[in-house]
Amino acid sequence: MFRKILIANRGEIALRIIRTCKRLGIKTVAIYSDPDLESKHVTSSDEAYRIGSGPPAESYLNIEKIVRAAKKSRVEAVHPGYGFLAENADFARACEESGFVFIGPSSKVLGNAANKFESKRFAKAAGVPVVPGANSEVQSAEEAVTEARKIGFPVLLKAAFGGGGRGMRIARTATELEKGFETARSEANTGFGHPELYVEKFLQEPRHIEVQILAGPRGRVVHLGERECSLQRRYQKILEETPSPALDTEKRKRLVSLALKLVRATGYQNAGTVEFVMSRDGKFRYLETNKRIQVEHLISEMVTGIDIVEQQLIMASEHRLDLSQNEIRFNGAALNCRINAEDPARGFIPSPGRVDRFVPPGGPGVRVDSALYDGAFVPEYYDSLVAKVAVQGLDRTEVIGRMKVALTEMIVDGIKTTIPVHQTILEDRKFLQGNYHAQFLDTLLSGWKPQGKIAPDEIAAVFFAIRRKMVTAPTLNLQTTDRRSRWRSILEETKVGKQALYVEGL
Amino acid sequence: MFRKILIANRGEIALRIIRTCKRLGIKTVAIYSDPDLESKHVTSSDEAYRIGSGPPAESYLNIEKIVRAAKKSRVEAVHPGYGFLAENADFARACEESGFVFIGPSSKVLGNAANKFESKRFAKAAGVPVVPGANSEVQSAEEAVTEARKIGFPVLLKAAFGGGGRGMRIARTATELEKGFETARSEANTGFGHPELYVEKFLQEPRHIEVQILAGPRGRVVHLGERECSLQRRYQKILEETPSPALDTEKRKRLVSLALKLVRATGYQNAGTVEFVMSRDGKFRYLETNKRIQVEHLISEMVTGIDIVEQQLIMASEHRLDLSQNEIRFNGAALNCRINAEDPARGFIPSPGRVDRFVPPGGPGVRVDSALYDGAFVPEYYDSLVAKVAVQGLDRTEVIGRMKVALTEMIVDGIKTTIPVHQTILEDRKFLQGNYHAQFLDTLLSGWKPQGKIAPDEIAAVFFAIRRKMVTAPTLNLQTTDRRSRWRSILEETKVGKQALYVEGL
Amino acid sequence: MPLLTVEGRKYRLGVITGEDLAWTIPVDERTIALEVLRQPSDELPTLFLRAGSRVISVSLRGNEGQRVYFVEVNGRPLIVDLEEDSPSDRASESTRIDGPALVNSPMAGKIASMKTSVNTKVEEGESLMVLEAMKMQNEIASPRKGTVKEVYVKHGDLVKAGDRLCLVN
Amino acid sequence: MPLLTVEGRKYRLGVITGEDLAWTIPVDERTIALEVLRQPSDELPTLFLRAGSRVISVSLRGNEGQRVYFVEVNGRPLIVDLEEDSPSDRASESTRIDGPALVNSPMAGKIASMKTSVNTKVEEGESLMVLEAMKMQNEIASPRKGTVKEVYVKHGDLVKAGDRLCLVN
Repeated sequence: MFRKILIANRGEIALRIIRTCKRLGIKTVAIYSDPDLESKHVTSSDEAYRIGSGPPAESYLNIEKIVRAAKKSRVEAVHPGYGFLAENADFARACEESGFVFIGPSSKVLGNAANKFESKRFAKAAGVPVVPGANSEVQSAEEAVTEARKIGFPVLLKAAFGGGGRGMRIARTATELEKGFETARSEANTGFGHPELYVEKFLQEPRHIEVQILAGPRGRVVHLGERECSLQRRYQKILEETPSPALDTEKRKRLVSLALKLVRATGYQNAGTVEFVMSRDGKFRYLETNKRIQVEHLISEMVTGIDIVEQQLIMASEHRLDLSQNEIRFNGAALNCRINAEDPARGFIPSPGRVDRFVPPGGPGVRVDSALYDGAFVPEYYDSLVAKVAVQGLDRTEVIGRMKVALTEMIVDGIKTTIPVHQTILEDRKFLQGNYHAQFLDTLLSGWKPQGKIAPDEIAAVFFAIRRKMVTAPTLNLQTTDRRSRWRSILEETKVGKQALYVEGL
Repeated sequence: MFRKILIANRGEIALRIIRTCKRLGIKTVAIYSDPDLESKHVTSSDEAYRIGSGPPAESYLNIEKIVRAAKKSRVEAVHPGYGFLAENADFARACEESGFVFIGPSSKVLGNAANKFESKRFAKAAGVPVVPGANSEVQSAEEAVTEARKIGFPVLLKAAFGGGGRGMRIARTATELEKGFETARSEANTGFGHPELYVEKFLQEPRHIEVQILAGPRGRVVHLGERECSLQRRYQKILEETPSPALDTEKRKRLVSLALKLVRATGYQNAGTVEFVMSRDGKFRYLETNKRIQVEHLISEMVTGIDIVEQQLIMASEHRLDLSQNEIRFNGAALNCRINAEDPARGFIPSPGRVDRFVPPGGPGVRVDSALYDGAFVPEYYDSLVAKVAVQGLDRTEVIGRMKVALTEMIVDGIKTTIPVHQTILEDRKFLQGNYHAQFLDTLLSGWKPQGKIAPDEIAAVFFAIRRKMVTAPTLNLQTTDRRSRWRSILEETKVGKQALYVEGL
Repeated sequence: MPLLTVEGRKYRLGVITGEDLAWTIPVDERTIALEVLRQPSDELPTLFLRAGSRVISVSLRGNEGQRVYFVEVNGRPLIVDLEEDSPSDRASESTRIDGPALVNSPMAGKIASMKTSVNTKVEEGESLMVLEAMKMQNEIASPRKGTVKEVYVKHGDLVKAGDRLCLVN
Repeated sequence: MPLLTVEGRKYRLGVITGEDLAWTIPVDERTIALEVLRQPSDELPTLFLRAGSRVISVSLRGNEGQRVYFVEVNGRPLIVDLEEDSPSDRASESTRIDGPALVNSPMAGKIASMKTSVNTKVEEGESLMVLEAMKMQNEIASPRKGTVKEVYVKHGDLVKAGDRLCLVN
C-alpha cells in the first residue's frame, strides 16, 4: 500500500479521502488555494501546500503547480477526487511521467475515452445501445447547429471533458443553441479546463440510472449496484438513491450486464460509473462513463459496506481487485442529499460566505460527508456543494423517513442552502411513489418558495423576545460581520439577574 | 401504531427514541427536571413537561409526577429508556393501571424477575448454568458476610434492581464487604430507587458477553447476535463490540441457544438482553436479563439494520413480532465507545458543566447518539454518559481504524471526557488481539495519564501566538465564565490589520 | 400593527398583554399564551417560554438595521424581519419599478461576459451580463424595460455582493 | 526559561527570534521554524502558520489568571499552562504537603456521607467523606496524614466545585 499520497482536490471530497487514508495509515498531502487556507482539508492532512490564488485555473486546475507540490512532498501517488482534474488526461500523464501513480485510469484510457465519442463507438461495437449524438466535438455555434439538425432538435450541448452537469445546455431551436453556446463553453472551461462541447439528442423524461463498477486488472470487474440519479435541476444531480425505484430484478440484471459489457469492451480500470438513460419504454441507452469517484458514491458504500476509496487505493497500488461479485451483498436502501450553498428562494443563486454554525444530523443510519465547521468559509470560486447527507435503512420508506428527520436536525447558519428544497422533494407524492424522471425537478422546483412552516407559538415567542429586549435595553445597530459578536454585544446590554428562574410547568 | 408516547427519560436515549418516533410519525412527550430545561430532548419533542427539581428522586424517579404528565398529555404509551425506572415494576404497574402501555415487559414480569433470584431459578430449571450466588437479598452487612462465606470470597455486591454497574462492589474479605455495603446501597437507591443488594461469586477474569433478543408474544423470539462487553472500568461498560472476538461459530451457537432457552423459560417479552459470563475454560454462565433497551444497543442495530426502538414500539402496540430469524443478516462488525463526562486524569471524577462546543465525527460507518450541542449543560445529577460513538465496517480491523479516526475528529470542549481513554484502549496490543476480560481495563487504566501527544511544532505555534498577543495587546484577566466572551474580549484588543495576508508556502 | 416576516411568510402581530410571567400575544387570527419559564442570564442568554404543551427557547443573536433580527428558536437559527407599522393592506406583490433601477450584484463573483452596454435598450428580464460564481454562470436580468444608462463593471471584474453593476432607466 | 504544560506534558521553550514572517522557537531539544501565512483579522481571529510541511492554525480563545490559556490548534481546543520562569530543575513530582491542607471539592455534588469529624486522626489517602455526583459515589481522600481540624460541610449538603470541605493539619 502507498505510504503517502497527494490529494489534488479540496473540501468534502479531500476530507473523505483523508479519512480513509488515516484509517489505513497512509500519510496525506493537501493542496490549497489562498481562500482555502482555512479549509478543513488543510488542517486535517499531514502536510499542506499552497498552490495559488482562488480561481481554479490558478490552483486546482494548475497541473504544473500540483505536480511541483507532489514532487516536493515526495508522495507515491495522487488522488484527484472528482471534478477539477479528475478526468484530465494531461494531468494523469504529468503524474505518470513524474513517477507518481495517478489513482484512477491511466492517461491513455482518459485520453482515448474521456473524449466521449470514443467510448460511444466502443459501446456500439460491443452491442450496447447509445444516445444518438454527434461523433465529434463542435468548434462553433454554427457547427453545433449543423450537427443538431442532423440529430434533430431538441438537443443537449454537453462538455466533452468532465461531467456533473457543468457546461450543459438544452436547445430546442437553432437560436437557443446559438445563444447558449458561449456560456456552456465558458462553464466547461472553468469546470474542467477544457472548453470543448458536443451535441447529443435531448430525450423526453428519461430516467438517469448509473452503475458503480470497480475494475481491476486482467478484466476482473465487479459492480456495486445502481444509483438512480434522475432528480436533477438543470442537469445537476440533487438527490440520489439506491436501489432505483424504477427497476425490477429483471431490468436491474439487464442494466448491470450492459454496464459490465461496456467496461470490458473499453478495457476500463479503477473505480468508475457507467451512466445510462432509461426511456419511458424501459430501454437503456449508454450515456457516458465517469472515470472517477463520484459525488454520490457514498450510497453505494452504505448498501454494500465497501469503501470505494480504499478499493481505488488497493487497485492503484497493488494492481489487484480482491472483491468477487458473489461476496458483495446489498443491504437495504440508501439516499443521498446534496446540500449546496445556494439560495433556492432566489433562483438558486450561489450563496458563498462564512458559515457561523454547522450542526450535522446524527442517529441511526445517518452519514455526513462535509468539510464544514463553525466559522468555515465557503469561497465563491468553487462548486456550491458543501455537505452530503446520506442515510441507509432496510427499505425506501425507512430511508426517506430517516432523511426527513436528519434534515430537520441539520443546521447550516450564515449561508443559504438547498436543505428546504430537499424537504420539498421528500414530501412530494410522486417522489414518494418513486415515479419521477430527469426533467421532474425542473417542474417541481420552478418558482419554488420557502414553506414558512414556523408555528404561530414560535412566532409569538420570537416577537416577545424582541419586544422584551427593546424594553430592557436600547436596540443596538452594529455593523460588524460577525454575528456572534453582535449577539454578545446585545446581551451585554441586557440587565437581567444572574439567578435562573424556574417556574412550574405542570 | 401509537400516535403519541411519553418518554420517561432524558438526554441521549430520550433523543434516540424521539428520532425513531419522528420517522414513524409518532408524537413525543418529554419530561424534564429543572436543570434539564435546556436539554435537547425537551426542544426536540412535540410536548414537554417539567416534573421537578434536579435530584432523580424528585424527577426522573418520581412515578407519581411522571404518570401525571402522561395523563395530562394523553399519551397512549410510555417508553422508559434505560436506567431510572426502566426496570421498575411499580412504574410499569402505575402505567398499566392508568391505561398507558408500558413499552417493555409487563409489571408482572418485572416484579417477578427483575428480582434476579427468580430468573436464576428459572435458568437453573431450564438447564442454563448460572453464576454461584445468594438466593435472596441481603438486608445488612452482617447478612452479606454470612452469604459470602457460604459462596466463598471473593464476592460481588450487586444491586437487586437495575444494572449497569451502579451499586456494585467487589469484596475479597469480610472487612471489605462491610466497608462497601452502605456505599453500594446508596448508589443502588440513587440509581434505581431500590437500595436492595445481593451477593454473588466474583469470577476471575471472565468475559462478559450478552445476547440481544426481541421476544414477541406466543413464544416468538429472535436474537440480534451477541455483544462483547468485557471492557469495563469498575463494572461500568466503557467500550462494546460485536461480534465478540472470543467466540467461534460453535461457541456463538451455544451462547445464543442458551439465551433463547432462557428467554423462553422465563416467558420474557419485548426487547431484552441476556447476560452471560464466559470463564477462561470457555463455559458460559447466566448472569441476568436486562429488561430494557441498553446503552450499547446501537452496535446490534448497525450490524443487523434493525431499529430496536421501532421493534419495541411494534411489539408494545401491535403485540406482534414481524421478524423471523432467517431474515436477520449480520453485516460485518461494530464498536461502541461510551463518551463520559469524567476526568480520566483525575481518577475519572465526574466532570459536569457547560459544553462550549460539540463537534461529532462524520464519514463512512460512523453513528453518533448524543444530546450534546454547543452550549449544552451537563447536570451533576445524572449519569455521566454524554455521547455514544459507534462505527460499523466489514471487519474488526476496519472498525477499529474507523473508530480511531472518529475519535480524533470529535470535540467536546468545556468539560473533560473519556475520549483519550478510548484512544488508549484502541492502541493497546491485547485489545487489538481481542485478548481481554472483565478485569482487563482496571489494570490498563489504573494510574492512566494523558498521552501528551501534541507535536513540538504545535507547541511552538501556541507559544508564538501567546507571545505575539502579549506584544500587541495587554493580557486580559477576565473572570467571566463564558469562554467565548473572553475570547472575543481578548481579540478586540488586538491591533491587527483587517486585510488578510497571504504568503507563498511553496 | 407589527408585521413579522419569517421564511417568506408574513405574520400579523397584536399587542402583548399580561404581566410578570404570563403573557398573551395575538398572531394572525389566534392568540398565543406564553409563560416565562426561565429568563436569560449571563451564563445562558436564552429565554425559555411555555406555549401550551411546548417549551420554546429563544435567543436574540443580533440585529441588522432597524428591522432584521437574527434569532434562534429551539436551537435553530432564523432571520426575521419586523415591520413596525404595517399599513392595513399594503400590496404584498413585488412593487412595480417606475424610476431608474440600480442593479446590484446578488453575490460575489466574476463578470464572465457583458450582454449590454450604455444606451442599449433592454426588455424586462433581458440578460444584462453573466456573473460567474461557484462554477455556475448566472445571468443578471434587467428588473425593468428601459435603457441602460450607466455600466459600472466590465468583463473579468471581480465583484462583491451588493456592488453596483449598472443603472437601467 | 518558559515552561508550557499541555495535556499533562511539559515543554521547555526558548527565546523567539526572527522578524516579519519568519521566526524560530526552541522547543525542548529542537528548534522549530515558523512562517506566518496569515495574520488574525476581525473577520477571522485565527493565526495561520507554516511549520515545515504543515499548516497550523492557532486561535487564542481566552485566558484565566496569569498562566492558563485557552487556545485552539487546528480547530481543536487545548488548555495550556505557561510558567514564565521555570527554576532550572524544579521537582516535577507531586510536592509533599507539610502545612495544613485545605480540602476542596473537586466537583459539584452532594455530600452522601461523612467518614470523619473534627479532631479525628486520618492517614494519607483515608476517606474523609463521600461525594455523590452523576450517580457515582466519589470518595474524598485525605491529602496527608494528620488531624481533621475543621469540617465545613455535613451530610446532604450540596457543594460546588472548589467549595471548602475540610481542613487537615
